[in-house]
Amino acid sequence: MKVLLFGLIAEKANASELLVTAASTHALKRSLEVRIPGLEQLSYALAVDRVIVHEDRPLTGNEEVALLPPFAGG
Amino acid sequence: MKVLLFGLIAEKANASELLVTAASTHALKRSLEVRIPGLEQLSYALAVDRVIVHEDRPLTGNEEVALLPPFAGG
Amino acid sequence: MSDAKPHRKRDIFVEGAIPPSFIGESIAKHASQTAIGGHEIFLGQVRADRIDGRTVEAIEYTAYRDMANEQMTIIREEAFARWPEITCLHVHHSLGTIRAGELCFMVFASAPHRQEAREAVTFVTDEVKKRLPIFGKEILGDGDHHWKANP
Amino acid sequence: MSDAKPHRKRDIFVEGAIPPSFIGESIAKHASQTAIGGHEIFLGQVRADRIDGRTVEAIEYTAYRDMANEQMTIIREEAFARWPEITCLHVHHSLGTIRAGELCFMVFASAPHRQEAREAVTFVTDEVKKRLPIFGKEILGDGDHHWKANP
Repeated sequence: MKVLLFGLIAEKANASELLVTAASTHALKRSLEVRIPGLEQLSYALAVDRVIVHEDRPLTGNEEVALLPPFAGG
Repeated sequence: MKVLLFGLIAEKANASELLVTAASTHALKRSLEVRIPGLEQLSYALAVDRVIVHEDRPLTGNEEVALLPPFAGG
Repeated sequence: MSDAKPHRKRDIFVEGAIPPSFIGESIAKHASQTAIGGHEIFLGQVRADRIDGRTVEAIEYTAYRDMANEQMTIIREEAFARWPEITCLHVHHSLGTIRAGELCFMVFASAPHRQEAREAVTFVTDEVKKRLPIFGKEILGDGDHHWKANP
Repeated sequence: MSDAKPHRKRDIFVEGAIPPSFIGESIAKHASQTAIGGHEIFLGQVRADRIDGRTVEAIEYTAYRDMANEQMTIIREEAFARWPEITCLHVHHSLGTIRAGELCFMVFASAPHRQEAREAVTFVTDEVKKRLPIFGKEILGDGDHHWKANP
């Protein structure tokens, strides 16, 4: 599935999206923490279909998934 | 002394100032309540030199005195 | 910024309504002050209230101008003492006939952070309504009038 | 007023800084709404903060635009539910490079009475900062950068 990256995370990954295969949100995080250097040390949130998800949740591959570094609006 | 009148009080007195002789603020109020019809029934404040005065205070006649109906700014 | 000095004598009153473009121009003047992080603005607009079945078409404002400006200086000093981070505080009030839908009052504070600016605007707005000798004659549709009184 | 309807889909983002004249024009559009008694406006201005001895010259804003607009719709609905008297609520945020001294954020509420407008602006400002996925890259004088994070 396609994962959207923003801000500091896009900078660290040197990409604004990545293609990742994962069956759940926690599996996705583990996979991304391997692929993006320094992600594990960052404070970030995972959004599934534009809503932040904290718990582990199955993924079908059709969701819109995004990695969000700290917000800075305003 | 000259007494400045504003708003509703100026309207009731049909004047924006009155000349009154009084030795104290309470005496001034009594005198004005005789001269301005309906003043006694109104909520109003007396300002001496642009500061509201509640207590009885002697007047020399050199003060700037004003009768103030309720405020409506903003 | 001259307006950061609480002691200068100034006149808050303007003849007629405050034009919306004046607010835009006031905002634009702060672009060189790069320590500012937030502006808070309150604008009072004349409301077409219903009074005994009649509609307020305009408010005719008068003031005891010298006393109002002296009270404003005191309120300004209190605001700068309570929120010392404020960089600017601008207050204007209309005199004369202001029609429903027009602006009659502006309180505008700027500060590095939004909380100080917001609290200062709230305080100044409330105190102006309470302490400034400004009088408002509401002109009703039938030619009658009603004297406004703040709560 | 279309902006009183909380359910319409809208985009809060504008490319570049918000021009001060835009605020004046927004205010002017409310003159026909004679039930309004007060407007409260918060404006965010990019601050030339010092970071490790270097000065912030600009912030480059990006956003997860679809999610931010969806979150804004939710915040807007919450605001209209809590302050049903509000007649208008306008929110804009900049994208792209905004230099120190320029405006990047506007929250503008109108209501019959000032308290509702003020509380709504405070709520919306705070919630936008907390809940909207907007990212800010602070461009420092020496060419380096720093990623901004709201508290």
